[in-house]
Amino acid sequence: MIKKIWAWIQRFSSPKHFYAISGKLIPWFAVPAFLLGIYGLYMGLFVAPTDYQQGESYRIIFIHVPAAWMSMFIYIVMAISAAIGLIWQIKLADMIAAASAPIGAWFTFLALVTGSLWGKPMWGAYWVWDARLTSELILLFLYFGYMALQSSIEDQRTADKASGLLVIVGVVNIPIIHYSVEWWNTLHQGATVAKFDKPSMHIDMLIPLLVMALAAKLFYAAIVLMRARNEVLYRERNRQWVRDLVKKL
Amino acid sequence: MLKAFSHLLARDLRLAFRSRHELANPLIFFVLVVSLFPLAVAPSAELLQVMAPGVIWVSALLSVLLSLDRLFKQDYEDGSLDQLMLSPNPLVILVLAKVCAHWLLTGLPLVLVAPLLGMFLYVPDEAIGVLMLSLLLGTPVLSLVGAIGVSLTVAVNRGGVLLSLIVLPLYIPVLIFGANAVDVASDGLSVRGQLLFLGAVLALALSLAPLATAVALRITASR
Amino acid sequence: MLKAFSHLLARDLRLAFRSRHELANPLIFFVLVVSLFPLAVAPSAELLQVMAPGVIWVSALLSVLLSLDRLFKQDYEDGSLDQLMLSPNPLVILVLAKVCAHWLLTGLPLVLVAPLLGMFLYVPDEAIGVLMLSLLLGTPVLSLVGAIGVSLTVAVNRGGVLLSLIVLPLYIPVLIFGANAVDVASDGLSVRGQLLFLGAVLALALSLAPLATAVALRITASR
Amino acid sequence: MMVEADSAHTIPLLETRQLECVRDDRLLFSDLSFTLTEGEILQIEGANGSGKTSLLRILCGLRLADAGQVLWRGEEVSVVREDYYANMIYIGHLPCIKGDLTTLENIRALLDTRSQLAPLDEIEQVLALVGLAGFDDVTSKALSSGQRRRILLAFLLLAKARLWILDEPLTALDVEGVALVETMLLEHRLAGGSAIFTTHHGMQLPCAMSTVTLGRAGNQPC
Amino acid sequence: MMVEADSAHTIPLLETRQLECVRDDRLLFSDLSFTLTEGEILQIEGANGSGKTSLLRILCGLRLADAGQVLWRGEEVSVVREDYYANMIYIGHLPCIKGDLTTLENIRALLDTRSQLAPLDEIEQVLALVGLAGFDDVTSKALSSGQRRRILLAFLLLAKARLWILDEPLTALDVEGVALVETMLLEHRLAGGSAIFTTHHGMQLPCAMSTVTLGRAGNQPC
Amino acid sequence: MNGSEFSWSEFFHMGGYAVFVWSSYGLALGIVLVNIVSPLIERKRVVKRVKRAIARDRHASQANNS
Ligand code: HEM
Ligand SMILES: Nc1ncnc2c1ncn2[C@@H]1O[C@H](COP(=O)(O)OP(=O)(O)OP(=O)(O)O)[C@@H](O)[C@H]1O
Ligand SMILES: Nc1ncnc2c1ncn2[C@@H]1O[C@H](COP(=O)(O)OP(=O)(O)OP(=O)(O)O)[C@@H](O)[C@H]1O
Ligand SMILES: [Mg+2]
Ligand SMILES: [Mg+2]
Repeated sequence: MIKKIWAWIQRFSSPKHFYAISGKLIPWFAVPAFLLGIYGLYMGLFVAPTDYQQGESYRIIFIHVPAAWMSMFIYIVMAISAAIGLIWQIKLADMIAAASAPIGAWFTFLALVTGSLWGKPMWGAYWVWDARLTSELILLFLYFGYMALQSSIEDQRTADKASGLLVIVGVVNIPIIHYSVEWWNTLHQGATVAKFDKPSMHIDMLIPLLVMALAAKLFYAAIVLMRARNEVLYRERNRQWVRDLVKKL
Repeated sequence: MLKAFSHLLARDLRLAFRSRHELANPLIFFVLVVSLFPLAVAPSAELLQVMAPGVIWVSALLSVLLSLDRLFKQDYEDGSLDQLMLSPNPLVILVLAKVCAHWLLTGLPLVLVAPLLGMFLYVPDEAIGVLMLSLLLGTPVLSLVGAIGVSLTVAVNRGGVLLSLIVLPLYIPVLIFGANAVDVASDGLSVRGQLLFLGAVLALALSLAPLATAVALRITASR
Repeated sequence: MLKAFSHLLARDLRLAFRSRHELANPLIFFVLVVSLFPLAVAPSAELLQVMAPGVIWVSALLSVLLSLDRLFKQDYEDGSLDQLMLSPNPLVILVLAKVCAHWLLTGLPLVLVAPLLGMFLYVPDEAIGVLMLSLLLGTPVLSLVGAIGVSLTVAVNRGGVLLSLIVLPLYIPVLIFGANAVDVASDGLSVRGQLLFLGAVLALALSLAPLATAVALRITASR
Repeated sequence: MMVEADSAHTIPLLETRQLECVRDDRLLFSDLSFTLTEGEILQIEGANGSGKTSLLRILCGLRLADAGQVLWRGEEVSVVREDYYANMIYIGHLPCIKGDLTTLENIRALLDTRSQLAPLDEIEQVLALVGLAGFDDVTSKALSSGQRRRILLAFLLLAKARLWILDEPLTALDVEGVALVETMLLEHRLAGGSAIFTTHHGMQLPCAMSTVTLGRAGNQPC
Repeated sequence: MMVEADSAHTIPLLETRQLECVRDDRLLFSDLSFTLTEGEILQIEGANGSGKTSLLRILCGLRLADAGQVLWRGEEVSVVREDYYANMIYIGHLPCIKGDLTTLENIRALLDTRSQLAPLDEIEQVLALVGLAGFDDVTSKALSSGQRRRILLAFLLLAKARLWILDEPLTALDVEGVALVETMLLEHRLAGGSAIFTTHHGMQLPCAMSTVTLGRAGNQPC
Repeated sequence: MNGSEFSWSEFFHMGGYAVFVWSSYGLALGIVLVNIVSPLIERKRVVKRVKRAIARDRHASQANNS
């Protein structure tokens, strides 16, 4: 039984097979992502009520929070696929990790900038040295480190394994981002600016937020498949099937 | 196995003592960087006192970072690392020996000289002990985690700054808790929490980092 | 001669652009180190603002220092430096080309990113211009003076910290005047004096440092 | 010797099966299978860039083959790593020498990585043999390129491993040094040891020697 | 050729007078005087550690002799440095190769230091000659040790210097590579060039060749 | 918005936070577009490289045969 599953995994994860299947899968992620995105934007911008404390500025939440969630989610996906690549030597997993990094970095960047833009009206400063903000910045650097290591090691196999190990080690940062708000408070009494007082969120706010978060996940799925397909083409460039395929393009 | 450990440790120490200036260097760098700050900011006692824990900790971190190169780089370039990897002894033990040597040569001197610098920067007497203790718990973590970074970048030439990009983010929790402990101690409050955290991180690093380093070495040093 | 200069400059730039991440590295190091400080000290706006000029200048200095290695070390180790010294062109010109390349790759990016970091650390808007100007005048001096240091230590292996020991003291005047200029500008006062001083130091370094470097290279690289 | 008796069941010391190595899109070799028995000396031949160094590093387990296996006494090398490494010694292109340590300390350090001890007089004896008598307390950075290689020869003799894997052991050696290596190989073989080596400079061994020849690099896109 | 006519007044291309070299308290050589005329090929012989590398570096002006002079066309090398360096090329033990640059860029960079330009097709031609055809856009760190040495041979040919100073030019080269270096030296000589080289591996030149032999190192305490 | 009638100018004004809100949304849109476009460009580049490799290999094998 286990052998069968293993054989199935091996077959599915063969680059050639993946390339064929992913081509068909992409629209199934892209189209719902687009529709949900439109719906979420509509709900968020037109339907959701004005916040009684923050006024209209809170509408940044529909960008900021999904982006922040994605920045962490993608990192975890990378770590898991890197682990799979390291342990079971599945090349596809390494390619997924490599393809995810730029997307994750972009989302992290987006979370940072939208957070800053939200911070100015809320806290009166674009940037404060709060733990969550800082650890998010560190996350951006972890992404950069991964990409830098990946590109500075010539041999592809070595690069994958080495940078994979790095992501796995860097996972310690994720709980820090998540729990930092509490830890920081216990450390610096009174010094905290970021105390998100969240009166149980209005359902009209919550729905667009969740819709946008889902749209972001689907968007990521579509893009990561596109990127992984490029990786496959490049890395398997000496295989006959890629050559046959490219000749037709 | 214990013998392999102690022999390698001895070799690294001997190598360091052979060029004696080299030995003092991380220490001197530490002292120099710390003393840059009073020069660069207006040197008022209160300001320095507030800055002190941060400055000392950042400088310690940088001087460990700068000395990381000597962990594996040279061994990689001259082929000694190949011989280590071809040793019948477990690579983890050998890695641990090298990290130990590194800490004895860089971390420990920093711990010992920190009180002096603390006094220079007006750290209150009751916080000096905590300063030393936090460094004593923190610097081994810096060496251990740094070893992972070095082993990942050992095959990259001119990897100096790549190394810091990889390693600094991982150092930050140690930095925050270490500096904070001193800060809080200066205000006369209890620092049990911070020190426990540092201790826990040390235990974690001690058990996992050598493994990760050994794995990384086998990956990257294949040329 | 001009051709020799530009060719070498082009080679060094090409070499750097070949590994593109390498290019961004001193910059990232700079940003990382600057952002270590707010983590290590209690992050209050007033405190950070007072520390900012010092922190930014010290970090700039350290990131130039760390990147100095790439000036001659690699060339020494792979023998290219021998070929440079056997060039029919005056060594001074070649040294100048290498230093130029180094500044373009490390100093200039720092100057360009400094305003952003200044804002992070609450440097007042009117002082941001002075911050950039002081770095623009100061960082070339760091590269030029650093070159002397590197050429003296090029034959010493694991000279990383020895280098900083030699070079940091020479950097201190630049650091003091650079940081002070920003500090004074934050208070809204005139900084003509400081900037003139930095300019004079730059002129001096530009005319003497390449000579000293060339002489040092002929001495140390004899093996 | 006893094993020879029923040679049908002899397990070779080292065996490769369908090894393949790809570097940078170029297939260096594939389907490379050979065996090495005790007392056998094997030369890897091939032009510059044909993949000799890569092959030796794969044999050592320092590099992963792109396909195929390396077996030590019939078992996968990665499985019996400790036993393999205790009986094998590899000397590559690189010096493995610390310029700051003396000749003696360098040898001791190299032996230490193998957890081997050697009494001082034995080391002295071997140093004299490789032509480094009197250089035992000279720091190695003050040695010429050939003298540094001779330290490795001393290490090789002192380590007493069963299998030698040598990548261009003649590099930088003078005529006398070449003769020394030849003698060393012969005596090693007489003592039942095996060796795999590469060299571009005709080594004259008055004994049976197998060869494996690698093709010219870059010709076969894979 | 014209100079040959009144050879009494011929100024040798390179001349050494009473050179002496001491390293680490050991006198490597002293009172070493020889001359090199145009079209002459000179081999420096000597065992490992006898001081060949040190001598060559002194000849280049990369190292100061402990006593004595090196003259280029009758004038002290340090005085006529520019003229000397424009006509001389030195290739030592070290690669001088940047792993991050391609073969072509490496050659260009090396030529640039001499302010020499070479058209692309000439470079391609020379690359083909030294057996690197098709490797021109491969980054050098992906080359084998012998291939890297061949880049230097290409540089040597392209630089068209009058005097070649080569420290073990055969290192890492295969048989074919050795033959290549021999041909290069012969043709260089036919074109009126001179060369000084060291090697431990018998180089067979079918032409007149002078030799300078250095004594065994470490024998003479000074 | 609920109840009171909808006005576009008020909508774009975002209660005085227009700069912050709209630059956030704008940046998000920009990043989404970059993420869509860059894999497409990358794909073109990869295909071109593979085609070049195919051409080079055909060249090489012809040279070998002749
Ligand atoms: C540069 C500035 C900012 C950064 C880097 C940032 C980062 C993050 C991150 C990483 C999260 C996800 C945390 C998690 O799921 O564990 C998050 C969530 C959130 N952020 Fe921000 N943020 C910033 C500014 C702001 C501001 C100014 C506000 C509003 C005043 C804000 C409100 C929120 C809210 C409401 C959440 C969702 C909370 C939750 O999931 O528990 N953020 N932010
Ligand atoms: N950096 C150094 N410091 C002190 N002594 C040195 C140094 N380098 C070499 N020597 C000594 O100088 C002597 C000659 O070295 P050199 O490298 O010139 O020899 P060589 O003839 O080129 O030998 P080989 O054939 O091994 O290359 C050696 O005996 C060595 O001990
Ligand atoms: N780091 C690397 N990355 C990619 N390719 C490499 C690398 N090192 C070597 N190669 C390629 O692998 C091939 C074999 O190299 P290797 O060093 O194994 O050759 P070799 O037979 O030892 O040659 P030599 O006789 O010159 O030492 C070469 O063609 C080279 O181009
Ligand atoms: Mg080789
Ligand atoms: Mg020599």
